[in-house]
Amino acid sequence: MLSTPALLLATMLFGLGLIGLLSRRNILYMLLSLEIMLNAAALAFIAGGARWGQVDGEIMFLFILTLAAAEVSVALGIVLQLSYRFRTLDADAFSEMRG
Amino acid sequence: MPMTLWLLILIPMLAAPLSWMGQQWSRHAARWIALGALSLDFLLALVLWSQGPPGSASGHGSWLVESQTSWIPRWGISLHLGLDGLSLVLILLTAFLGIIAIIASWTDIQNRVGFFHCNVLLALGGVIGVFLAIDLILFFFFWEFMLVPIYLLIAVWGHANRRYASFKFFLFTQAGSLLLLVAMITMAFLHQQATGRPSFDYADLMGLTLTREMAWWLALAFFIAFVVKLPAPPFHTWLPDTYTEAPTGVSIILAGLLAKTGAYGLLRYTVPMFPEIMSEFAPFAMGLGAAGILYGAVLACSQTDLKRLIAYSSLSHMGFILLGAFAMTELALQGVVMQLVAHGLSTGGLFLLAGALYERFQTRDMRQMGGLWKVIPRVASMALFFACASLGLPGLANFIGEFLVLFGSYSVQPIITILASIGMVMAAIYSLGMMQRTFFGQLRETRSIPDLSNVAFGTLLLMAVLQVWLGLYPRPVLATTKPVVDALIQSASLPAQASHSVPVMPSTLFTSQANTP
Amino acid sequence: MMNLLWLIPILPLAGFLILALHGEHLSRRLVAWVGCGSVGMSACITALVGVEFFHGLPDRASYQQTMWNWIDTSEMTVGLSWHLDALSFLMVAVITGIGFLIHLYSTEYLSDDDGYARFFAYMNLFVSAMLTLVLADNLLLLYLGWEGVGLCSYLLIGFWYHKPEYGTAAQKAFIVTRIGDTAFAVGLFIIFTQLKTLSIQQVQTLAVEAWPVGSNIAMIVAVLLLIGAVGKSAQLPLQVWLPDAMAGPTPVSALIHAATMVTAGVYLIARMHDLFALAPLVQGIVAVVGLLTLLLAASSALVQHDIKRVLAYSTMSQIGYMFLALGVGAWSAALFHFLTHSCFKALLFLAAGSVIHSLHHEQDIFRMGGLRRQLPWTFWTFLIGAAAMSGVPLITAGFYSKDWILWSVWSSPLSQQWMWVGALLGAFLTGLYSFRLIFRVFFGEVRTAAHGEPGLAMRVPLVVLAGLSLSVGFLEIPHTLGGLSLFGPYLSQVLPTMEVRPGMDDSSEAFEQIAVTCSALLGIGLAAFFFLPRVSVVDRLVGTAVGRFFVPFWQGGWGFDRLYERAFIQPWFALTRDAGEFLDRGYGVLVTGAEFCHVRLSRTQTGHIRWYAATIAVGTLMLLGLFAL
Amino acid sequence: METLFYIAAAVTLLATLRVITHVHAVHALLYLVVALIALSLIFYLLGAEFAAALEIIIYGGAIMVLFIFVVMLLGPLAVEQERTWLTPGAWVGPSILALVLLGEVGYLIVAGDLPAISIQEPRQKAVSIALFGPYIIGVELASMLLLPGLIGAYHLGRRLSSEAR
Repeated sequence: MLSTPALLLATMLFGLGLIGLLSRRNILYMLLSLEIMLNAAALAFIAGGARWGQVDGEIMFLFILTLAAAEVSVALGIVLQLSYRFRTLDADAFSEMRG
Repeated sequence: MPMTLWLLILIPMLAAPLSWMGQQWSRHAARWIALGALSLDFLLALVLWSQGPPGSASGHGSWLVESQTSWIPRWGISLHLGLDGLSLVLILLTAFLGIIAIIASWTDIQNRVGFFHCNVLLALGGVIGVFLAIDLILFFFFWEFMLVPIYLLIAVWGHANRRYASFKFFLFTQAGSLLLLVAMITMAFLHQQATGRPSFDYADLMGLTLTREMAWWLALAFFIAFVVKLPAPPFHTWLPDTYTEAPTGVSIILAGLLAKTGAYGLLRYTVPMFPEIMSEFAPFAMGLGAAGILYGAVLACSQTDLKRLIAYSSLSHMGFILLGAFAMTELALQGVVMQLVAHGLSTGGLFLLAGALYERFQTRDMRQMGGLWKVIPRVASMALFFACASLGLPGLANFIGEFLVLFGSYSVQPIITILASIGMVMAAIYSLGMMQRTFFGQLRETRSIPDLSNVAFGTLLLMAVLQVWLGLYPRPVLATTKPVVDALIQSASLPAQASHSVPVMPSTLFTSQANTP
Repeated sequence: MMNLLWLIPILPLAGFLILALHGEHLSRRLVAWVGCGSVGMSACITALVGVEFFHGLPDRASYQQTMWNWIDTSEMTVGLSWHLDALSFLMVAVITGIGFLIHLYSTEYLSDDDGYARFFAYMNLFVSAMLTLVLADNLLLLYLGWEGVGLCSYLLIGFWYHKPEYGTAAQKAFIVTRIGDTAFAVGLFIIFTQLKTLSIQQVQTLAVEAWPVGSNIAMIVAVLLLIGAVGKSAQLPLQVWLPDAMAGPTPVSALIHAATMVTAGVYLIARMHDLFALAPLVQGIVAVVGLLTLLLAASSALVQHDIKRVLAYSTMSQIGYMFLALGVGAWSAALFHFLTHSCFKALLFLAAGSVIHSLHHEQDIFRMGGLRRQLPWTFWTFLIGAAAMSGVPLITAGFYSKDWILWSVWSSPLSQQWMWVGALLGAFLTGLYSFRLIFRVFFGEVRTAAHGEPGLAMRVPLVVLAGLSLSVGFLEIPHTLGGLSLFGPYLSQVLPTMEVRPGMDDSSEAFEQIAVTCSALLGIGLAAFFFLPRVSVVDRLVGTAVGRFFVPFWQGGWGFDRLYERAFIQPWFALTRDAGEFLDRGYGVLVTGAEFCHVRLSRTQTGHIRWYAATIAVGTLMLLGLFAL
Repeated sequence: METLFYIAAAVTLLATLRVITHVHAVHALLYLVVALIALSLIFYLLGAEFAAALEIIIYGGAIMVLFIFVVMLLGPLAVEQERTWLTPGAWVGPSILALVLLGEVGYLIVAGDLPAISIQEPRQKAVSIALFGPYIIGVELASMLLLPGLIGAYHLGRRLSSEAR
């Protein structure tokens, strides 16, 4: 069965995404890393679905897809706003919400 | 017939957005809509009052009118409303004081009129819901529902220090609500433990058997949650700020109605649900009541701000309610109900007058007033009347309430009752001090100031007539609530249906789900 | 006729309602008509009821009428019910009769006052409340009247509200009496808890059955009722409010603070006589309180400057006599003195009012003098009043009533000899201060010019009351002087007759009467010696060391005001001044704590998105670690 | 078949690694597209052929196109990178990885050893039935999520244009 290596792959992808998210300062890259992590999660679901022969994994994938679509559209809008206002994509430059 | 109960709640709630929209049509449309809705409610309640057989003896769970619809059956939650004498009297009071509050706001509120009345109607709808709901979750829904509009009413239309006051109000009442929620859910779980079916229904939970320790904690939570709203020391510190900073109409609602929801909760839930605990707890609660009477009176004497004085006097009056509710004698409980109504009328009248003075002088500081009887005799004479009501002059409704409470409490706790009676002297000191500083003495004002308008005067006169009527002929109220009072006493005298036979251990509270059908 | 009883208290109430709601729009004439008319009609109905009452006297000692059930619960049923018997009829007659005369007097006395309608409204309300008090069938209704008259007293003392000190006096009166009222209320709680009823008749019968003589419960209840009575009747130690209460218009002082309200305490004790009989110790306290007040007030009256304060202290003193009589069990004598006192004290106040009226509100007797010729009507009526108060023998009513009291004190098994001596001293002092007033005000040189005698509306009440002050005494003539006893038998339907101590015969009664007569005449004579000559002997007396100590002491009413100021009022003000919300400070600690945490925790909110992401990751790792472990 | 999986997994990992390490946005995006395509192959191998198709169409197509648009809109910020975009070296990495994938797909088609076919067509039907059966609330929630996404994107984008003017 492929599910175990698939789950391993998902973990690795997720880790890579996390590394990207934490290490990159460019907000665009952070979004890309998020996409990677979402995909990793989706892969885990698909693998799980395949392992048990259930359709739920695929359905979860569909939901993740929808989520990603919504997330990306809003997030990219925010990125545009930020770049317009601050003239930079450096995530560390935005700290307006500091407590 | 059961639908009328929903109508009572829905009329103000549905009129609320209407009155918001009404603002666009004309300045007064919002006010008229609100007034119409509340009058309709009042009439409806009157009809119920005239139909209901108040004399018929009824225990708990037998209501004059009842309406039950399934809502979330899996968790034992239903849309369950019930009307008995107590809630009927309080609903009448709610609609009446609501009308008064809207009249009081007629000239007072000039900005965002529609939104104001929308909030008032929502809050009153919530209050009526609280008085009607006998499913705990539904009760909690209304309990929380009324808070938000009230918060907005204070925060948007209040006086200078409104933000502080509204926050304080919200935090205190929310903390109380939290306790209530936890206790309710615990009870529902315990019900599931005992019968295999969770239930939030009043009648079901009444019959619940509890271990002593568990019952203590639950009773304490129910007690504190309602006492915060009542309020009594040491949970009262939100009261003076809130009452003072709120606009006139809202002060009337706060003192006249919101405080009553606390008292209603004590009478409806705390006392009958935990009769054994409450009988042990009674001396403490009555002591708290007496402390509230004295503490409020002493502080009322030291105020220079007119509304603050009234607020503390209100605290003092609420002490009688606590005192009476835990005395658990027929007289004391009858007195509590009477005091609920009477305090609504007297404090409402005083707040109305304080509002009238503020409108004329832009101040609530009594040091800047004096000798006003000469310029505004109508305000002054009405203030005299309500000051007398507030100090418990016989022949007025407050007297009946306070004296019945004291008569009823004396046989249970003589010392505490005597201490509470000292509050009568203090009431005289602060009431007359208020009259002296405001209306008697040297006149400072030289401008000519308009006296009360005919509408305002008529309103106050109506309240005064009600005070006298109930003070000399309290039978309508007493007879309506008699079955409720009888049932309360019965529940207190029966030691909770042989409670210790099947104890539910608290340790198994959150674990076992196995016996779910 | 009897069923018109309810109209007696209701008519003045109706008058009050008309005047209070619509008084400002009525003409003065109409106001006067309504104000006097309502009380007058009450008086007429009282007369009608009286006729029937006396007709049915032998078989029907009382009459009950219930308007409706006031409080109606299964535990407590209290009706708005009237109860007419000999005692209450006496009170009603005095209240409506003298009340009407004083109302009539007021129509002229206050004719140029702004608050004309307000005044009559309050007065009508007072009469209504007072009638409720005396006609009440149960203690709760009595309490209604009790508080009602207190309120009216407050309102009328502070009638001229623009003067702050009047307002203070009014508040003082209300609050001090309220202290008594509260004790009274607690007494009611105990009575109800013990006996399950508040009806006066039932309470008395049940108390006699349930409580043995001298039992603790009876004593406690009696003491509490006594405190209530003491507050209302301005007796020790709650007497301080009455002299200040003279701030009100003079008719008010006449009606409320002389004739009617201040005697409510006497009425209460007489009403509850069975209860007091169960507590002999408390009854003794009643006598002692009366005696002390009598002496305190009489000595204070000697040195006052304000004509009305003199009369106020004299009122306290005379009520002291009544308490003394009650204390020794001479119930009827106390009420007889109440009757005569109402007449002559109302007369004295009204005559004093007439003086004040003609002198443009001058009340200091040291600025008066020689008014005898300028105000003959006033002089003669005042003289009759003063004579009656001093107890000038044979012709005045005061003599008969005071003599009866002193004889009772002399002969009662409950009294002690020193009480009688004290009372005798009081009689002497009464003569002294009464005629000090007469000689200061009406004799000597003219100091302030009067602007003429009052009109008819003021003169008629003066004359009628003067006639009564001379004549009512003949209702009860001691048998040493002929023996006509109407009053005693009349009241004996309600109140027990006093038993005379063994060994009392006519000769001792005659001796006692001569002693009383002599002491009164001695007082009058001394007054003439002191105050009639131009160069006063008194000034020299006052100048001595003894005088320098006693005069200020007496002027301040034996220093009670100062004592209370120090002991209660200043601590109270200190308490209320500093009474911040100390409970709120407890919540302040919570708030400070929350702020402390807020400042520190909000540092974690760096605003950097990568920081948040990292903390989420770390949190997740920790959770996973937890599961792994 | 397992070999195919491991190759695709290696491609995915390599491409992902490049995504997070690359300095140029467009390059990174290209690598991400490759990674997504590789992932869709893995989905296919796991028997979720519908998911694989969606992965390419929506993820690799629609979402990545959005990214590209944004990078283009961010022009001024990316202008100094523009020149380096077009260097042929940039294409080498993604191209190689893509070719590997192409080879795999070609092998799958040629070899005819298609695991998805063995899992018969009712699978898709089952997904649909489950989706609109027990998961109907999830579908509703997803639609509710998409609506604010739409509004948010519209709002944020419009503000930019109006302010830019």
